[in-house]
This record gives sequence, structure tokens and C-alpha cells, in this order.
Amino acid sequence: MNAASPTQALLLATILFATGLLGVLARRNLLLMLMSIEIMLNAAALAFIAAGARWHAAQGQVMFLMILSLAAAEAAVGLAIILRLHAAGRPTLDADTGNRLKG
Amino acid sequence: MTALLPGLPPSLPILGGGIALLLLCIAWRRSEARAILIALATLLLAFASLWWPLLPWPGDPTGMLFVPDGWFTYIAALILLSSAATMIMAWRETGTSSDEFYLLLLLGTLGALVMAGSADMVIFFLGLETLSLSLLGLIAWHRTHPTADEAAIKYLILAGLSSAILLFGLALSYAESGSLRFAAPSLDGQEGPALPLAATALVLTGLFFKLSAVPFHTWLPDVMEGAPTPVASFIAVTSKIALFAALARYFAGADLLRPDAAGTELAIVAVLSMFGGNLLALGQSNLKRLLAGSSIAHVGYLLLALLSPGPFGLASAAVYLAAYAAATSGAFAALGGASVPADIAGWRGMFRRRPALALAMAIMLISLAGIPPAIGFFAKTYIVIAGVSARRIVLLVALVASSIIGLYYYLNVVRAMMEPLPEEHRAARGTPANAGLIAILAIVTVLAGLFPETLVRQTHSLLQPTPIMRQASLRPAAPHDILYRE
Amino acid sequence: MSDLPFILFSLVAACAALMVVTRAVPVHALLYLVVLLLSLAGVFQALGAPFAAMLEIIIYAGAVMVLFVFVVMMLNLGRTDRDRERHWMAPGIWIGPAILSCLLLAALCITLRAMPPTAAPDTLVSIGPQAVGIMLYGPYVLSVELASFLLLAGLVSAFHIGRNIRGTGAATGEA
Amino acid sequence: MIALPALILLPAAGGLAAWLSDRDRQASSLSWWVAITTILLQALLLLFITCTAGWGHGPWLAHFSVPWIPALGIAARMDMDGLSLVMLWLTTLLSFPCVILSARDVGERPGLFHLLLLATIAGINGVFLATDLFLFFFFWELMLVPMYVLILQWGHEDRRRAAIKFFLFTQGSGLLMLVAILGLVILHQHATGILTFDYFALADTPLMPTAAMVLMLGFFIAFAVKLPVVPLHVWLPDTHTQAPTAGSVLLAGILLKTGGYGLIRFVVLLFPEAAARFAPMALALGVAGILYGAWLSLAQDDIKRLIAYSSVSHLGFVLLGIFSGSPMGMRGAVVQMVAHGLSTGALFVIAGSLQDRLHTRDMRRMGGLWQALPHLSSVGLFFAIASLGLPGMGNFVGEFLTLLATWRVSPPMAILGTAGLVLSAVYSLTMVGRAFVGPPHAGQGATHAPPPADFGPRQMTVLGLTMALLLVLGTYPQPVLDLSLPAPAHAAPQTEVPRP
Amino acid sequence: MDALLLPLIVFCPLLAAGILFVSTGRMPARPSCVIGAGSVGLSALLAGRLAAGFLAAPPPTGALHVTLWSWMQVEGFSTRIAFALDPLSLVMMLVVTGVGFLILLYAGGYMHDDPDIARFFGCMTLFVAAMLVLVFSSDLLSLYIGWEGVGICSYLLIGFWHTDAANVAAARKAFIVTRIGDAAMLCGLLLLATQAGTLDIAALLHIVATGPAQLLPTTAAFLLLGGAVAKSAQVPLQTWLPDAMAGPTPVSALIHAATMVTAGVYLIARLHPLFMAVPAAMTAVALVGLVTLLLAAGSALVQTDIKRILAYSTMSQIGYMFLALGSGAWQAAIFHLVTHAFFKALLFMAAGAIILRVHHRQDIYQMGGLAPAMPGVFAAFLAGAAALAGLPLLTAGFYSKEMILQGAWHANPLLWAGALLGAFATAIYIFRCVFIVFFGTRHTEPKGHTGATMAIPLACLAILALAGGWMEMPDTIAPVHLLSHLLSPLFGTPMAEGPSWLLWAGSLVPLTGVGVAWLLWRPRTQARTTPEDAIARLARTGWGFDTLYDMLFVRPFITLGRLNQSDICDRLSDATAATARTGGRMLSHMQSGQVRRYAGWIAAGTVVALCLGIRA
Repeated sequence: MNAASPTQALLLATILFATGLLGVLARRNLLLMLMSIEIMLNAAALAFIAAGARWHAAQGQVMFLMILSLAAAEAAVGLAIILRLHAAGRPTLDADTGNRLKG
Repeated sequence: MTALLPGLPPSLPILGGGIALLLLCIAWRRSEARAILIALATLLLAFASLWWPLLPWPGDPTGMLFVPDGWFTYIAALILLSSAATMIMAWRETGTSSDEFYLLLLLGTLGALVMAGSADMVIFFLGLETLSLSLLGLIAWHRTHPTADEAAIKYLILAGLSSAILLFGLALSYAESGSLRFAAPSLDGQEGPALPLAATALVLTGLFFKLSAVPFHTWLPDVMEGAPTPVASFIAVTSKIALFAALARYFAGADLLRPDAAGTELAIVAVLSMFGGNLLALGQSNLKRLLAGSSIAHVGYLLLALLSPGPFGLASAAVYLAAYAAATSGAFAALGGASVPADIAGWRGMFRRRPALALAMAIMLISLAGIPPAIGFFAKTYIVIAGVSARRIVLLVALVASSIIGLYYYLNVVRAMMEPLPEEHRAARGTPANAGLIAILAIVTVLAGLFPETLVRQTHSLLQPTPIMRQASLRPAAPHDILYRE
Repeated sequence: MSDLPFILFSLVAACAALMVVTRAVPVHALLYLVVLLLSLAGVFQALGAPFAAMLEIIIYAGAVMVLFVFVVMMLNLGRTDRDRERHWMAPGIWIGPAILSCLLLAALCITLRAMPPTAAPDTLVSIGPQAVGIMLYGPYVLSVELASFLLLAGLVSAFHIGRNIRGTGAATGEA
Repeated sequence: MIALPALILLPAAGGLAAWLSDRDRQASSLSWWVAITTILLQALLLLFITCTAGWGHGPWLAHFSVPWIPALGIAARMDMDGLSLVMLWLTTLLSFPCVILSARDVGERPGLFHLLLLATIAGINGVFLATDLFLFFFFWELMLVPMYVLILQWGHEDRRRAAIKFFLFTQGSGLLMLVAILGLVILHQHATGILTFDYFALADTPLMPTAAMVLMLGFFIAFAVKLPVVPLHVWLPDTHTQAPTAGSVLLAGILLKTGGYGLIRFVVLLFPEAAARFAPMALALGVAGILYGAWLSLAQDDIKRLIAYSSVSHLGFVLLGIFSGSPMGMRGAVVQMVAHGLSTGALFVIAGSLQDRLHTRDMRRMGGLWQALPHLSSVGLFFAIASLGLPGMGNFVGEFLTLLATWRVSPPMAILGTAGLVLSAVYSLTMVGRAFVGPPHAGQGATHAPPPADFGPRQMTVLGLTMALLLVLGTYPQPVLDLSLPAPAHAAPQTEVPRP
Repeated sequence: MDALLLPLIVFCPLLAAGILFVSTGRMPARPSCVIGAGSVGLSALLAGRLAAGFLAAPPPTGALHVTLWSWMQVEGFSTRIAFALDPLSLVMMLVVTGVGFLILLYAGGYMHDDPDIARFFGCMTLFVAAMLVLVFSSDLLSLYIGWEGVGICSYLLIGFWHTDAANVAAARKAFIVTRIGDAAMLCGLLLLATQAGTLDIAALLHIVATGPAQLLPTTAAFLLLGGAVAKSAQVPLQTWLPDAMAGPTPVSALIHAATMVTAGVYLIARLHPLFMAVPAAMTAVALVGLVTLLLAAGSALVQTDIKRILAYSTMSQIGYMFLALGSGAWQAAIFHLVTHAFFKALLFMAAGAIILRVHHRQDIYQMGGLAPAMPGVFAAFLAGAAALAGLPLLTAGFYSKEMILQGAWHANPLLWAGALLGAFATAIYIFRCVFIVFFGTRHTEPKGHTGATMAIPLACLAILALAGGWMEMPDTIAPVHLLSHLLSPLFGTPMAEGPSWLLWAGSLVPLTGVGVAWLLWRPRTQARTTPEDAIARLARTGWGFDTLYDMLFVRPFITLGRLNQSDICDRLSDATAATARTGGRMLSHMQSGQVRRYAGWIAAGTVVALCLGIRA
């Protein structure tokens, strides 16, 4: 079996996805949570490309483009919010403490 | 041109045009009044265009990116109306430089419409994320509110997480079937159904997150509390309507009565949502959080309708969506118009201070609780008809039991409003536009409850989302079909 | 097509991802993220998606990561932040997330193994920019339009949020 | 007959008028007069309906129907038979003490009070008339809302808990009934292909025994909560205790009767076989209610609670009668409902007056009231005696007939029910002994407050008429007996009932 | 004419009751008396007129039937408010109206300074009306109206002086204890109505006589006996009667001596074919009577309260009547009922006159030596006592008691022996009372004098108590059988008389009793006391029945009720609510505000859904 098969790529995507999830769940730093989400998005993108390769179709890459634009936009907004948080009193970017919205 | 824009409903370009126009206006000179006028006019135009489509809908979604069928038309009408309600609520409530607010609202509405009408994963995904990103801006609108940032970052991270999960699910689905059609994988003729089911599970996570079904609901109370009131209304109403429409579309061809994993998961989530939402609201003293819990519970009821195929299933869901939209919008409008803290203590004695407002709020809550004569009563009855018709006994029991919990907290608010207040002070009034909105919604809620025939007839015939065939992919997958290879 | 680059890039990507998740210093994590993205570009290339690989490098590893670097720099993190980060990453905190991730991984792996064979032969064909472009500006032209709205939404949101940073910062500073 | 919806619209409109007439604060008693006028008009209207009803043209006396939600087969359909007529008269008659005695002295916002009172009455009238199941359920739920507000706004110290409990219990069980109604509708649709909520059409639904049982239970629980049947009675003592006097009268006098009415009209007549199979259980529940209610009634210190538990006991007889499976028992149950409405309603008026005068409901702080309030006490004594089932009063007729009907089915149950009569004597006389007679309570003499006012001519006239009604019912119950048998569900009135 | 007269007899007191109740508090004392006594007097006159007509020309069917209206008519059961006048009800009617009138007349004097006199007369006239309904009804269910009606009047009158908690408690006890019997009776009625389909007495008895022997008569007879036992204060439901003396003395005279308490006797006599069909029931009736008469006589021996002595005596005498009923000596029972009404009413009224004069004291040891002070009352009391003791030849009680002894002898000599023992004790206790009250040292100075309204009834009743027995005499003395003859259409001819030594025994035993009483309680220098041993104490408390019932039934019932005052079902619903609230708190806890935890929930939900998908 060809090692570079789409199935193997999907496996890699899964591993990356799980790792990203691990990061989101385990890290307390908002910045690193954001990075972990980027990993997960990349994993999804990889999965699309692999699927496209599996079906020999270009739609996987179309979707990749869309994910890319989402990732860019989300990173922009997310980082803006992080900066605002940082400026407005949560300099540690700790996700666990300082929450007012709860209960 | 028509070949390039398969199935595009005319309301979408109208919204797009409106957005562009608004952008230009903002670039030219900022003015809140002009912004809201343009936005409302856009919505109105889009609304009108629902009845005069440029392109006739052939009834077959094959090869189309959008499915402008009856279901879409109805949902789009609800989305546009509730967006308009949100805008009226937001008028003079959102502080300075608020014309961008309307821009974002229009963008969100566009996303919602796209989502409700999409037949393709790409389109759906884009709609979803457009809505999501504009919501981010809306949630974080008030720079002075210390909770706005928190709400926004929570929404950002959780929405990102759920988007990733959704995307991964879509990718798996694509990998499995080679089709980007936005429909639940059919399980017929498959050897091992595990992969499609796993893909569905992941997709459902993404949808449930946005719908805030238990256990994916945790963000909703926090975000709604942190967001400006009109935005909370937008999240609770417009966004949910669109997502529910998409969910219904996703499962349009599937047999949900079959005890496979997707049906089971939906049923479990429905039960959890009913109880979870109501129990969550039970312990809340903040009205926004309470309404968040209530909206979670209503998702559960809607899922019951979705899970009850048959002549009443989605028709009842459609009626319920309308009832829910009217009542929830009304409740938020009242919240916004009251100019008091949004906790129960702040609403005490409201019947003495602002009797009309309190009455309207009471009507909305009664409708949400499903008590006659408000429309919520009929809508809930209709959903129960659907459930009974499909013999969803467990779900019905859950509905009854959780509704009783629901009654408690809705009435608790009504009770608080009736309590006498030691000192008689009059609260500031909201804008006349908001007052008018509240009045209209209250009247509609009661009148529709007394005479639901029109609504029923509207929804009775139209409303099955057209199933999207999975195999009707844009490009059938076969080696010889690869047109362009390097 | 050679298997070796694919395997190599895959390994690097997996390791880099793990490093990103476990670094105490954000800049280190960021650098590993860039490594991850680059190796992913390699994987894309190996999968026959050169256009995607290029975009990954240019836009992702380039533009998006620059944003991150910019923010990390603005945050002005120091030794105390690193120590705090270490403290946050006590072993106990990893148990729950690790279990969940492993379960997810296991479940997905099981399903992937059950993936039915496709009608297509198990060979890889390269789908270049041309094919993608035709697809993009053919049937999916609407999605491009929509993507522009998506970006507009992101832009407006980010603009609105970002516009006020200094103001609020100053406000807190004064207070 | 257009007069049937008028029976619902008239109180509603009158209530609105009363509310509007209270806008200016000067004439606060104006709304009271409006309310009285409304009730009088309602009585006249009912008299008119009684006179012009289609006597002799079959069991159904009047009919009204317009489509409401035709898409779902829902119509605003009302039919009146003898049973409905009796219950409507009971409602109308009891509205008088409600308004004339209790609502007169309501503190603030009398207009709203009258609006809610009349709205409740409108809802109750609707319940007694509706023969479209959806319409019935609509009214069934609708009558609760104003009642809830009444309790909440004008109730006593623990009113919040009581009001919400009342609402949750009745509404929650109502939801079960809704599911049962819809189940029946859907089964009917499956069998015949017609979607309809029409009572007469649904009565002909062919049902499997199990399905019939399940649906019957859905209805039964809703009505059992309302009636109330032990152990679903728990809302009742709290609610009665905390409700304002008019609310208690309305609750005890009429609202509970909707449960009995529903049991007859919907449980027994729609599901005769299932009801017959369920009868032993229901009889046992009835007896349990009689004994348990009486027992707890005896243990109470709060006079309103005592009366409330006595209601539980009395309405156990209604359950016995309804499920005895014979027309006799059903007639007895109806008489018992009417008599209980009159006697317990009056007792609540008295208890409410006591609370107004003494600012307590605790019988440990009463005693010897006869000296200060001879009229009130003698009236109280009369109704206490009526409620213990003295022959010659309406209560006895009801109890005797239900017991007789029960004896035919199950002598042991009837014997246990009869034992309840002994207990009813015990608690009634205990109440009299603790509140009205005996040495005056020590605390009363100490306070230098002016002696509480006794019942005046207004109260005595209304209560005297109530007494007279009870006596007439006890000695000449035949008109009620003749009317009270419900019309069979299968004998639908084909068209408009011809005028005689 | 007669058909109109019969309801009119009931209606007169009923109307008076209505007027008196409505006018309570506004009508002065004298008109109240006039209306109260007058209405009953009018009834008595009408009754006399009716009786005369009846005796002169008895209706061919043996009874005069008047149907007033149909009460309830439903499927398979109908009942009417219907009156019938036959010899038995004729006798009862005369007793009720006649004695009732005399007592009301007396009450006019006795109660004249009570502020609530209108209420008193209202209750009294209502009682007379109810009693007449009881007597006249030809339908068991309308009889039950009267049956319960007299019960409630008894309740109202025992508790007439309601400011005293003891009176109220006594009234309640009286009503509740009799209500237990009433419930049994109601069961009996239900059984009869179910089995026979009617409660019309004539039809019912016809069915019993002709119908197939089955369970019906046995059970029904015992159930009805339960009602009779309670109403007539027989063992084991006798405990209420002594306490009932808390009411005004005229009440005790009318209700708790002359009329209401004999309703049980009347009921059994009225339904005698039913009881005759069940030998076991007859035995039970006789035994109940015997036991009661002995126990009550024993209690009466040691009482110190004059009214309680008379109350126990009443129980004892009704025990005689039950004994007679159980022996099948129906005429004897009715005869004794009549004479007992005379002499016991007399005794009570005389006692009332004494009590009024000695400052409302009722303890016989605080009286003493009253004979010179009130000779008229003494004479009346003596006449009553003699009749009660059954002193031979002169007194009415002698003849009726003789007849009962004869009947008992025929039924079972053991019964006779017991009855004779009772007669002995009767003579002792009543003359103990006479000797202590009227002879010896005077402990309390009487005041005032006994007015005419009280004296006239006393005189009338004294004459009746002595001469009333002459309407029926043993053949040995004189063959007079007026009453038996009158009643014979109903009960058949009375049984033949026994050997003549029975008469001698019956005559000598009371005389011996008087002698014993004289020996024990004749006027002496040292204080006369009652023995204070354990048996005496037990007897004084009515043989401990009260304590027993209290421990067995009342206390557990009340205690458990108190424990459950807040309703265990209520707690269950509260628990449900608490569960919901806990659930809400748990969900709020889930809402910790930490975004990582939220992400965890999402991930967990996803994983669970995935696992579901794989398993499926």
C-alpha cells in the first residue's frame, strides 16, 4: 500500500486534530488556545485536501481556501480581542480566572 | 449567468447590495439614522423579494448551491423579520459609531440566509462563519462593558473549536462519499456505517454548538449576558432559526425514526436540552441568562418536532419557530426597553412602574411557557401533535416534565413583576421605536394565539425542506472525470 | 511519487503539533506552529495539491503567523509569564484533556480503518492551480463572493474591536 | 345557539369593563357594581338559555359551532346538555357570594381583581361548554392564569409558593391531558383518515384496550389533580389557604368541579371500557381520598386548611360516584359536586371573613366567637353541619347516592366511604368547637381593638339564600338529578337544535 | 283531612323552629316560649285529634299513608318523603307531642332568664319536628332524616351553654358516638336498598317475609342494630349519654330520657319482622340490653351527680326495653318506652327543679334534707322514683317492668334472672338518691320557689307516672290490655303470661331494694358516703369504657394525624421541587465561566456521539 495515500493523510489529520483538541482543553493561555485551534483548523484543511486527493477532485482545495480565509479572519478578530483583554485588565491571558460571566 | 448562480434566491444579492451600500455610506459620512434606514430598507426589500423571486424554483436541487424552496422562503422571512426587530431594538441603544453595528447585523443576516438556503457544504460553511464572525464583532460591541471581551473571547474560542470539529466532520463526510452536498449521509448499501455516522456526529457537534443544545450549550448564557441586548436577541432568535433550518435541511432525506446513531443522538440531545435548558434557567436570577436557558430548552422542543417526521413534524417546527421568534424578540425588546438591570430584582414591581411594558413582557413569557391565549400555547400543542403522531413517547414525556419546570421560572418573573415595590419610582423609557416593536410583537403573539389558522395554513402545505441527494455531486467522482491534471 | 517526503513531513508535523501544545513560552510555540505549517505544506505537496501547499506557506505560515508574532511581541511577555505558564501546565491538568483526545483519536482511527474503498484507483494525481481555479470560478464562484463577505465580517469585527484597544488601555491606565 | 359563546364573552367583557371603570381612583366601588351587573346579566342569560333550550329534542340542549383552525380540524364547538347546565348554574350562583361578599372588601386595585375574577369565570364557563377537545383544553388552561394572578396578588402570607404550586400542578397535569387528547386525535386520524378534535367524532374512535387505557389515564390524571384525588391533592391545601377569599370560593366551589365534570364527560364517556377496567383502582383512590382528607382535616390548626382537606374528603365521594359505573352514581356525584360547591364555598366565605376580622386563620387563637359574632358563627355552624352530610341537606343526597351506587359494585368500598362520614362529623364539629364555641380565646380579650363586626344584612342574605339552596337540594334534588346525567357522547346533535 | 293533619303535626314545630332561628337575638323571652311551647302544644292537640279519629275508625289497611313528595328517583332506586300512621307511630306520636309539650312548658319556666332562649326553643322545636319525622316516616331513608336530625338537635342542645368547653366536648362526643352507629345503620340501609331495591318499610318487610333466606336479613339486622345501639346508648356505644347531661335539664328530660334515646327501640320494633327472621340478632339485642342494664345500674349506684344517676338509669331502662325486644316481647318494650318516658321525664324535671333551687349544684351530697323545703318537688320525684323502681301496683313502671320480666322468662330464664337483679339495683340506686337528697341534714339552703310553668308539667307527669300503667295490666291483677290490643295488628297477640310467682318475685324485689337503700343511706348523724374501692371507681367512670376508647382509637388517631399534619404527600412534591432545584444548581455549576471547561463539555459530547456512532 502506498504510504502517501489519502487514508494515511487522513490519519495524520486525525492525529493533528486530536493534538489540537488536547491543546484547547489543556492550555490556560488564551493565545495558546487560539494556536491550538489553528492546529485543528489545519487538521480539517488537511483532511479536505486528502479527501480531495482521494476522489481526485479539486473541491477539497476549494474548501481549503475557504478554511484559510476563515482562519485568517478568525485569527485577526481573535488576536484583536486578546489584545483588548490584555489591555483591559487581564494581562495574564488566563482563561480560567477572572471570569465574570458564570453561574 | 443563471448557470453560474444556481438557485440563488434574490434576497441574497439584495442583502449583498445593501451591505455594499452601507459600507459606502459609512465611508462617506457616519450617521446612525441613515445606517438603520438603509439596513431596514434592505431587509424590507429582501423580504419582499421572497414573494417575487426572479428565478422560478424548479423543485429539484440537483446541481444547485441553494435550495430556494418553500422551507427556505419561510425561514428567510422569519430571519429577515427578526433581524429587523433586532435593528429596531438596537436603535439608539448601541452607543456611538453604531452604523457598523447595522453593517454587522446585515452581514450576520446574510450569513443566516445563506446557511438556511445552502445545499452545499462550502456555501453552508461560509454562511455559518459569516454569521459567526459578525456575531463576534457584535458581542464585543460595548467597549466599556467589562464583560463584553470575556463573552467575545469565549465565543471565539468555542466557536473556533466547534467550527473545527464541524469542518473535520464535513471533511470525513467528503472523504467517504466524494460529495460536498450538504445532507446527512445515507446509510443504505454501506458495508460499515461507522464512518458516515462518525462524520454526522462531528457535523452535529458543530450544528448543536451554534444551536446551543445541551451539552454544547455552555457558552450561550455567558455570551448572552455579556453581549448587548439586541445582540443577545439576534443570537437567540435569528442565528438559531437559521441553524435549525440548516439542521432540518441536513436531515431532510434521512429517516430519523430509524434507531441509528444520528437519530439516537438527536433524541438524546433533545431530551438533555429540554431538561438542561429549563433546569439551567431555573437557577438564574439574571433575565438574559434565564432567557438563554429558555432558548436552550426550546431547541429541545424543536428537535422533538424535527424528530417527528410525518405531516406535522416540520410544519409544527415552523409554527414553533415563529412563535419562539416573536416571543423571544419581544422579551429581549422589553428587556432592552426597560432600562433597568436585567435581573429579576430589577424587574420587581414592574407592573406598577411600567404597566404596559410589564404586560407585554408577561405576554411574551406566557407565550414562551406555552400558556393560552398566546401563540406559544398553540405552537407547543402543535409540536405535541407531531410528537404524538410519530409516537415519540420518551421525548413527549420529557417535554411535559421539563415544561413544568419551565412554567416555574417564567411565572417567577411574572410574579416578581407583580410584587409591590416599596418606593414608587418611574424608570426611564425606551425609544418609541422599541416601544412600538414591543407592542406589535405582543399583539401578534396574542392574536396569532387566538387565530392561528393563517399561520397553520402557511406552514401546512409548504414545508418540507427539499431533500438534497448526496450523489448529485457537482462532479461525479471517477478517474476519467478528472478534467485537469498536470 | 515518493513516500519518503510524506512520511517525513508527517512525522515532523505531528511532533511539531505536540511541541506547540506543550511549550511554555509562546514564542517557542509559535515557532513550532510555523514548523508545523511548513511541514503541512510538504504534506499537501505530497498529496498532489501544490497550490494548497503554496498558499499554506504564503498566507498561513506567512501572513497569519506574522499576526501572531506581532501580538506576542505586543504582549511583552517575560520570565514571570514563562514560570506561570509552567505552573499552569502541572501534570494533573493534562489527564482529562488527554483522555478525551485519545478517545477521539481512537474513535476516529477506528472509523478511518473502516473507510470503504473508493472507485478511484489508489494513485495520487496532482490537482494544480488551474483545476482549482476553474472549480473556484466555475461552479463555486458564489462561494468566492460569500468568502468576501466572510472576510468583510471579520474585517469589520476586528476593526471595531481593535479600534478601541488604546482607548480602553488608556482608561485602565488612568484608573 | 349564539347564547353559548355569549356566556363566555359576557363575563370577559364585563371584567374588562370593571377594570376600565376603575381607572379613576375616586369611584373604586364602581367596578364592583359593574361586576355585579355582569353576574346578574350572566344569570339572566343562563335563564334565557335554560328557557329556550331544546328540551325534549334529545339529550343535548343547545349547540354552537364555528370553524376555528380548520387546517387541523379544530372548531369552536360548544354543546350543552343537562350536566353542563347544572354546572353552569352552579358557577353562576356561586359567583354571587364571590363578588358580593368577598370582592367587596378587596384592598387595592379592585378593578383588576374583578377582571381576573370574571375572566376565571369565563374560562370555567368555557370548560363546561366546549365539545371540541382543543377548545376545551384552551379554556382549561386559560382559566388558570387569572386564578394564578388572583392568588399571587391578593393572597395571604405564603402566596408565592401556593400560587406557583397551584399552577405547576394543574398546568403540568394539563400537559399530560394534552398529550392524551392528541393521542386520541392521532389515533382517530389513523383509523379514519380525518383529523378532528370534535368530541363526538372522537368518541367513535376504535381503540385497542391498551391504548384506550393509556389515553384514559392521561385524562384521568389531569382531572384527578383538579378534583383532587389523593395523592395528587397536595396543591390544594396550600392554594386554598393562601388564596384570597373570593379565590378560595371560586376554587373550592367551581374550579374543582371542572375536574369532576371532566372525569364524567371525558374519562368515562370517551373511554367507557377503559374506565370500567380502571374503576376498582379509582374507587380505591376515592375511598383513600375520603379517609385521608378527613384524617388530615382533623389534624389541622389552620381553619382554611381544615376546610381544604375536607374538600379532598368530600370530592372522594365524587370519584366514587363517577366510577361506580352506574348512572345513579354519576347523578350522585353531580349532586355532591353542587352541594359541596355551595357548602364549602360558604365555609370559605366564613373563614375568609374570620381572617379579615381576626387577622389569623389559626384555630388555636380563636374560640368562643359566637359571643362576638353570633351571626357569623351560626352560619358557620350551619355549613359545618351541611358539610358533615346531615340528611336533608344536599351533601347527604350526593353522598348517599354515590355510596349506594358504590355498594352495588363493591360493598367494602362503600363501608369505608361510610366511615368517612363519621370522620366528617369529627372534623366538622371539631372546627365548630375550636372556632365558634367554647370559652373565648385568652388573647382576644386582651387586645383593646374594637370588637369585630358581625355579618350584616348583605352577608346574611346571600348566605341565607345559599342555605336555602342547600336545603332545597337536600329535600328536593329531583330536578338536579334529572338533569345531571350526561348526554352520551355518541348521540351528537346533528345540527342546530330546533327551538321548541 | 287526616292526610293533611299528619304533615301538619310535623310542620307546626318546624315552622316554629324556623321563626325562632330567624329571629334569634331579637325576640324577647316570652314570645319565644309561647311560640316554642305553643307550637308543640298545637301539635299535641292535632295529634290527639288524629289519634281519636284513628282509634275511632282505624283505616282498613291498618295504617294511614301520606306521601308528601318523591325525594330521589334514579335508576333502580326511588325513595319518597312519606309518612304513615299506624298504632306504633300513634303511640310514639302521642308520647313525643304530649311529653314534649309538657317538657317545653316546663322549659319555659326553667330557661326564662337565659338570653339565648329563642335559640333554645328553636332547637327544641326542631327536635320535636325531627323526632316526629323519625316516627312517622314510612320510608327508612326519610326516617334517617329524622334519625340524624334528632342527633344534630341533641348536639346543639347538649352544647347549648357553649362557653363551657366541657359542654362543647360532651356535645361533640354525643354526636360522634351516635354517628358511628348511624354510619352502621346507613350501611344497613345501603345493603337493603341494594338487595331489595327499596327502602319503603312495608315493601321491605314484605320482601324479608317472602323473599328467599339469604345473607341480607342477617347483615342488615346487625347493621341496623348498630344504629339502634348508638342512638339508645347501649353497650358498647353508651359512653356519650352520661356526658350529655351537660345540656339544660329540659333537654335531658326530652331528648336523653323520653324520646330520642328510645329511637333505637322504636327502630327495632318498627322492623321487628326483619329481626325475627334473624335469631342471632334477637339474641344480640337481648344480650346488649341485659349487659347494659346491669352495667348502667351498677354505675348509677355509685354516682354522686343527680343527673348522671338519672342518665345511667336511662341507659339501664333502655336496656330493659332492648331485653324485651330481644325476647320478642314487643308490646312490653313499647309499653316500657311509654311509661319510662313519663317517669324519667318526671325525674329529670324534678331534678331540674331541685338544681335550679340549690344554685345549680348537682352533687347529691351537697343537697340533703330538701323534702320540707320543696314538698311538691319531693312528691313528684318520689312518684317518679317509685315508678322507676317499679314499686308494685301503684306505679306505671311496675306494670311495664312486669311485662318485660314475663317476656324474658319466656325467652330464657337467665335473662329473667338478670333483669330481676337489675330491678333490685334500680330500686337501690334511685332510693339512695331519694334518701340522700331529701332526707337528713341540709347542706345547701334552697332559694326561690318552683313556678307554675314548672309545677304543672311536674304534676301532670307525676299522675302519668303513677297511673299511666293502668292501660296494661297482668291478667292476675286485672285483664286490661289496651296497649297490647292497640299494637296487636302490628306485633300479633302478646305471649301468654308465666307462672304467678314471677309476679310475686317482680313485686318483692324492688321493695327489698328500697329496704336495702334505707338501711344504707337512711338519715344518720355521720356523713353518708359512697364506697371508694376500685370497683366503685371503675363503676363511677362508666366501667372504663371512655378510657379504653380513648386509648384504643382517639389518641392514636389524633397523634398520627398531628404527626402527619403537614401531609406526607406534600413533602413528596416538595422533594421533587428540591430535586429540580438541585439539578438547576448542578447545571449552574457546569456553567463555571471557564472556557476550557466549556470546551471540555463540547469535546466530551462529541466523543460520546462518536462512540455512539461507532457502536451502532
